[in-house]
Amino acid sequence: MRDRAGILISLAVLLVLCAAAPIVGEFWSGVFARCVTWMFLAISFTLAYSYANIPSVAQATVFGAGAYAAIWLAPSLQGNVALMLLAGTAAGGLVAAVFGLLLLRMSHSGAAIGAIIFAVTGSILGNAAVTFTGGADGLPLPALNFHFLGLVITAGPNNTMLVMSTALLAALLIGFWYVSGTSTWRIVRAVQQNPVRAQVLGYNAALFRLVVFAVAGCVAGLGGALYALISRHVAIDVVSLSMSLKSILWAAVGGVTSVYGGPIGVLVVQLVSEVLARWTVRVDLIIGVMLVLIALWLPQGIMGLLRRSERN
Amino acid sequence: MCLRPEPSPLPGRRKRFFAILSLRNCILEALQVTNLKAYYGKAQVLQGLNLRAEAGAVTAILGRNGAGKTTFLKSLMRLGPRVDGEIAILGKSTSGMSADAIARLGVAYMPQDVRVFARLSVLENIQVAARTVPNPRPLSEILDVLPEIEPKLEQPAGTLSGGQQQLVGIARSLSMRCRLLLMDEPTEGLMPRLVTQVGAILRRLATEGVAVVIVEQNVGLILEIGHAIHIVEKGVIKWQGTAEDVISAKVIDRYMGVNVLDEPEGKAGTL
Amino acid sequence: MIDWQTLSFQIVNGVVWAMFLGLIALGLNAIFGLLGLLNMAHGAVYAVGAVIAWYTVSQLDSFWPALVIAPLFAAAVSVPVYRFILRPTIGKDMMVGLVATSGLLFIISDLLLATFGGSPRLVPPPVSGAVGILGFYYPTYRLVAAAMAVAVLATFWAFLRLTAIGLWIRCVAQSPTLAMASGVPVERVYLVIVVLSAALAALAGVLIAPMTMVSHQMGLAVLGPAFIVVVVGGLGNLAGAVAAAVIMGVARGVLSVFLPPTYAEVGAIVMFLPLLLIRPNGIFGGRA
Amino acid sequence: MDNEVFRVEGVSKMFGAFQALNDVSLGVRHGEVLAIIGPNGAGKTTFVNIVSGVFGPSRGRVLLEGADITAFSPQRRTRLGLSRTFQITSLFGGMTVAEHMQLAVRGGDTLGHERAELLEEMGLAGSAPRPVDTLSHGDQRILEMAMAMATKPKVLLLDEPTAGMSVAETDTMIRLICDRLRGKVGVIIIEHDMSVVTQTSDRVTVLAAGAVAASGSPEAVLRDPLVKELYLGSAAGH
Amino acid sequence: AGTSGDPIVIGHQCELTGWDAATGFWRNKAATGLCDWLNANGGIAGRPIKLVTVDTKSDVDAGVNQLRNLLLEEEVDFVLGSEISSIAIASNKIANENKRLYLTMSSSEATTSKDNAVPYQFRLTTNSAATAAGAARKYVESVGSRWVTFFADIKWGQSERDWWAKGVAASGGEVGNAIALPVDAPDLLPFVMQIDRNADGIFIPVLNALQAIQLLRNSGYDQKIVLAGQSFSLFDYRELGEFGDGVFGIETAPVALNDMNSPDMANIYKALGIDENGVESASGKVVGSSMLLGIAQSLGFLKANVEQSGWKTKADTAALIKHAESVPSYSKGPLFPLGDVTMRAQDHQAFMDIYLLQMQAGALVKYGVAPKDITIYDADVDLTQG
Ligand SMILES: Nc1ncnc2c1ncn2[C@@H]1O[C@H](COP(=O)(O)OP(=O)(O)OP(=O)(O)O)[C@@H](O)[C@H]1O
Ligand SMILES: Nc1ncnc2c1ncn2[C@@H]1O[C@H](COP(=O)(O)OP(=O)(O)OP(=O)(O)O)[C@@H](O)[C@H]1O
Ligand SMILES: [Mg+2]
Ligand SMILES: [Mg+2]
Repeated sequence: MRDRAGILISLAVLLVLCAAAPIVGEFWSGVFARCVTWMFLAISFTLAYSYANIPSVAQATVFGAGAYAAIWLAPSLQGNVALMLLAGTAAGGLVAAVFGLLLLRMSHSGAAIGAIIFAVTGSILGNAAVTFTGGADGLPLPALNFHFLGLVITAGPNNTMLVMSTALLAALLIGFWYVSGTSTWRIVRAVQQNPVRAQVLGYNAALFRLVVFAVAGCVAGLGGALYALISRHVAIDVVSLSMSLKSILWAAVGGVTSVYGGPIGVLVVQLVSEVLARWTVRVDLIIGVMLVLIALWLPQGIMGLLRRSERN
Repeated sequence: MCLRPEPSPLPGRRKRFFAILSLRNCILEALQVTNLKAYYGKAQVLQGLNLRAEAGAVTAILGRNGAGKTTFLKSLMRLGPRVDGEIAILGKSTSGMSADAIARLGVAYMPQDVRVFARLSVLENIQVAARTVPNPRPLSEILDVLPEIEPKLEQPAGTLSGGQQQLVGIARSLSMRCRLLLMDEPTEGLMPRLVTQVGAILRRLATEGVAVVIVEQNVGLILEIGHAIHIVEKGVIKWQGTAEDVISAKVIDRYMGVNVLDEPEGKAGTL
Repeated sequence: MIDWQTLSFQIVNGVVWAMFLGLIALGLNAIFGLLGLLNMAHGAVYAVGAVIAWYTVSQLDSFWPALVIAPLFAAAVSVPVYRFILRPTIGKDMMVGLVATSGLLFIISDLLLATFGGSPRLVPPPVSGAVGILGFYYPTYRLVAAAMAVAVLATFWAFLRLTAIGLWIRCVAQSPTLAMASGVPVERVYLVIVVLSAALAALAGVLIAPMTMVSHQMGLAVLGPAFIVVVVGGLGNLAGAVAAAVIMGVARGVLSVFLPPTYAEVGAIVMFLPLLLIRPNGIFGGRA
Repeated sequence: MDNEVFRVEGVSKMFGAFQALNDVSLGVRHGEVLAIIGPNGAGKTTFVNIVSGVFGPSRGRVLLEGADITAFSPQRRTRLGLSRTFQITSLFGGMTVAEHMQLAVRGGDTLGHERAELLEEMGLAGSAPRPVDTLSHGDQRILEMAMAMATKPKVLLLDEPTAGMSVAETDTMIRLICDRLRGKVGVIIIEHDMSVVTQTSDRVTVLAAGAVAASGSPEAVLRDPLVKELYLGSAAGH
Repeated sequence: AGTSGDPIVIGHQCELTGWDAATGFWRNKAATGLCDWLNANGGIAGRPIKLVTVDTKSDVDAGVNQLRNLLLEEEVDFVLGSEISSIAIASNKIANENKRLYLTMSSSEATTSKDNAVPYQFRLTTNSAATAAGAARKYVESVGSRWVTFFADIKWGQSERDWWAKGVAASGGEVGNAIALPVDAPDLLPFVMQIDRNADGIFIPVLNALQAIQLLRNSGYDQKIVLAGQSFSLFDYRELGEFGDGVFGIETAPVALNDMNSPDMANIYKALGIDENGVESASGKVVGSSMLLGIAQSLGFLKANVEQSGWKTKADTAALIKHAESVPSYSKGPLFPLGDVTMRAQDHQAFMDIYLLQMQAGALVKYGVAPKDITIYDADVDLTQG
């Protein structure tokens, strides 16, 4: 069940981003870099929704956990980016594991609501606990000498960070591509389809779902840590429900049945908004129309288009 | 109880009786299907199927698994497959009609896959259908013929046993007081005693003037209650005739791949 | 030392506000339960209702016509929206509906900003004054509006009980195919529900307008609580949603007597987590 | 009773106030086929669900090879050699027949040829690459059976394996049970088709209203007047 | 007077949409109108001004991104910054890195204090600390000494609460209890009901102030109400109707011209199509005068410093800042219509008279003035050293 076209297209898109960055200038490469961090978030939602069977409306909260973890720990890690990313990943995985333990025991819609509760709670508390989170104003990334595997790097929306996060994303996607062809992944899909049946075949359905959800959390956490490094500022908005909804829209526009859809969804929505913003303030209106059209004509998202052309 | 039924068409006298009784019942030909083709995506499942069913008779359809029996009934209701061909129900062409409109023409359909509304109580399952027609069959009448469901009326249908759900499905179809009854394997999973009982119900419905179209695997039951028997293979009617013809022509042997009738303990033998 | 007066006020207010939340949840519930559609635009319709209330007051100098105008307007608009946007998403993955209704949310919110503007507005309560109950004074309008909400809820409940529609809604939600096979006019059920849901959301907007601030973004904040009570109460279960809303309102009030408001707010929501665990089908649904 | 691979003792199950099973005890020997028959709603599927761990009993114990597995999760039971099929087919939508078989043989592809053989024998070989939702009802049931067999069970619970199957497929099923299961593993088969019962089973237990009403050889049980009245109905006496 | 030469490009990071679109409306109107007016009146240093406005959508991510757009793509010379503190705090550092002058519109004192103050940022509008320091004294004097704060439980509300408490305490008053309003709470009544009825005055830094006032009055609270600084730009005061009578606000400018005695303001009103009562003819809305003043003074600051420091290109901005740090005050004039403005070099914060407004008989009128000297608080940074 490896989706060769999917991985090739998403890798090609990432490659194009990196190749284009030096040409299109600093602003756009910054835009790309931030988009790449959101791609982690979109992928994380797809994993949670399509493979752990948890419609997690709290992925941005997990993303935020990664971002805050990176910022909080940056001084004690002395700007070691690899460790910061690891911290973000671990924080995301941990938060997701805790959420997952509860969400797994709920019905499908129950889990969605459980996730909303987590997200709302996170944002109310995050807003109130200004000392820890900086509240709505947020926390800046401390000014440190950042280094990654011995290389000195500058945090911020620059080409280095773009290349680094793209490389990480590409590695993640290739890893996923590899895993999606293994027999273990077949079990994941089976559990997702019909957990009771899978159990009766001897598989621990709950465990599989929990692990997938925690991995999705790790992905979001990693994205969050990268976001912190690229934006150099994390505010509680990043943790908000509306950010989660955004990530769901990205995933859905790209195609929620394919992990490779997320990155494309992010790019399409964000770049269209970015370009539209130059012409009009009614960006939301146009994006709204675009979403409606996508729902009507590309119900499987952009990846569905690919699959359709493949079949013909 | 005789094993060999009388699969004779309705006697002329009774025909006239129904004609007098109600104008609506005067259409004898309840179902006329010509050159029916059905497709799932690109896969063609029905390859130009012709069939007619009369009011007052039990029209039975037999066939191996995957022959297209379910697809045929779904096509009649225009539920699921893409359909091509002529379908006239109670003298009316159904092209362009939606399934619910067809149902309200006086067609009751019991599907094979989803039989009940799982989270509705048994009573509600029956009422759902009853409330779509102007003149539903009263509950008491249904409980008279299917007393098994009475103690379960308030239970969510999804928690019933497989056989009980089957009965609820039958009860729901009955409640509509239809003129064309389409049943997809109504006795699947029923205990032998109930199989007989359901057979009797269907036969009684036929005598009341309903056109019964039944898809079955239980050959014995069909031989007992079927007036006209059709055998479907690979999406077309391969054979048709009466129950006597079935036995004399050894069609089961020929078309269904196994000889059941010679074997006293075969499927037919349970009846 | 518990301040009984505050406590009883909080409880009364929690119950009253729950009626409005219930009204909002009602349409959301029906659409979610029936079409499997997480209607993100529901809150926006509610905002439209409130905005219409404001315009009605400023143009006609009277609040009451809004109670008719807003639901009618929402109902009228919802018909083409259903035909061309919602209908095609039914039966597809939940995400498709989510994308479509999010699109609608963006469109409606942005149109509101473009026409109504970004400044919040006030609708003065059409009934002023306060009534003394249990030792405190309570705004009369809230009681009047709550009574109206209860009347609407009861009417809707009766409508569902007494007509076949109620039964049909529940059966269509479970299997549209079997419902059609049973002769249920599925398309019409869908349309009726979408129209009613929009009308009720707009009505809720009108009723709540004098108690809150009318702004182009007011619909966003109600979505979360509304979804929570819908699911906790049980999909397709009207009484459950109202009950969950009451629980939430009362819990928030009671907790706020003992905790700082922010923690009371959090507590009132987090409290539902265990409920979702032991009663996955809602308060009145089956146990796990 | 010494070589019983499987036994339940005093199992009861309440659904609210409704007693679906009442103190049921029975066992299966290695290689034996035990048929459970009984009226609709007698509690047969409930029994299978309790045995396979889908839900727990209100009272009683489930023993596999003498070990108490009452508290074990379904997956653990399967791993220990207790497999089942579902009365209402329960498959993984969107996945192919071949994938289903791969899932059923846990832990890799070593059993490749055996699996192919099984599919061949069950007439599903040609359908291997097809998504299961495009299979006909009968084929889906055969697949259920094939999957259960592929888990290499010591005890196999078949819940109405021939329901909805045509006579030819029923025949295949009977042959499968007789040739591949009987004498090799312990089988509990739930059936309403008496021809299947008489052709496959060594012993028959009748469950009525949640309790064991009769037990014995197929011939004896089917001749039992109580069984005739409750279950077979008037048509039985031919 | 005409203009000639290359235009000076001014970027405007503005809340055109999103939750803060209400104030964004006025900043956008002011920036557009005043740039046109400047262009018609000789521009800056004789050069025309080109205004590039971007929409932050009231969202940090989008706002920061749009700032980068202004800096990197549009290559603007100066930036009029966002009003939202989170956007402003994240943006000023980026502007600083890019060595572009950022005139913040945020009224959060944090923007110019220790961790956030940067050399390339100036603030030509007042902030919470200054308004609280100035206004609290006035209100304690005229209203009473017992206060209650009803605040939004977010960063902004919390800091308003703290500054108010400080200001009240400094003036011999006391803030009894402070009621937190959780974010997004739809119904304010339960929180309003917790307010102590024995207080003399209620200070309300909440975003839904309209609703809060209506509920307070409906629930029989007849205390004096003071809105947080610049709240009257968030909504049209006339919405309050009779509920509004007596409500106080703290602004940097009154609304009606006859409260200002400023021909310069009259000119600005005229240029923007606003009548003497502060109502914009085109939309019928009441002007957000503090927003307008903030933009005007920022442009005035630019004009003065560009012209005085001989600024030609971006490369001269550092010199412009050095120069600006040497200018202690800007005197009343076309773009400083309400009076002299003091610029504190240490934190680049301007101080100006604070107008205490009150709604009386359906109009928003001047109640008093807190002269700029009493609004000055201690700076905790010194940018002139860096
Ligand atoms: N949704 C579908 N998509 C593709 N093919 C399908 C679909 N449903 C059924 N088929 C195929 O159509 C053929 C006919 O199926 P159908 O269900 O009509 O058979 P049937 O005669 O009812 O069999 P059974 O006795 O097992 O119920 C089968 O080959 C089946 O695989
Ligand atoms: N969740 C439940 N709640 C209430 N009653 C239930 C529940 N599940 C099953 N029952 C009842 O328990 C009884 C036994 O059901 P079960 O499915 O075990 O019957 P069965 O013997 O398998 O019948 P069949 O032959 O029809 O499949 C039935 O009367 C059924 O209504
Ligand atoms: Mg079939
Ligand atoms: Mg059963």
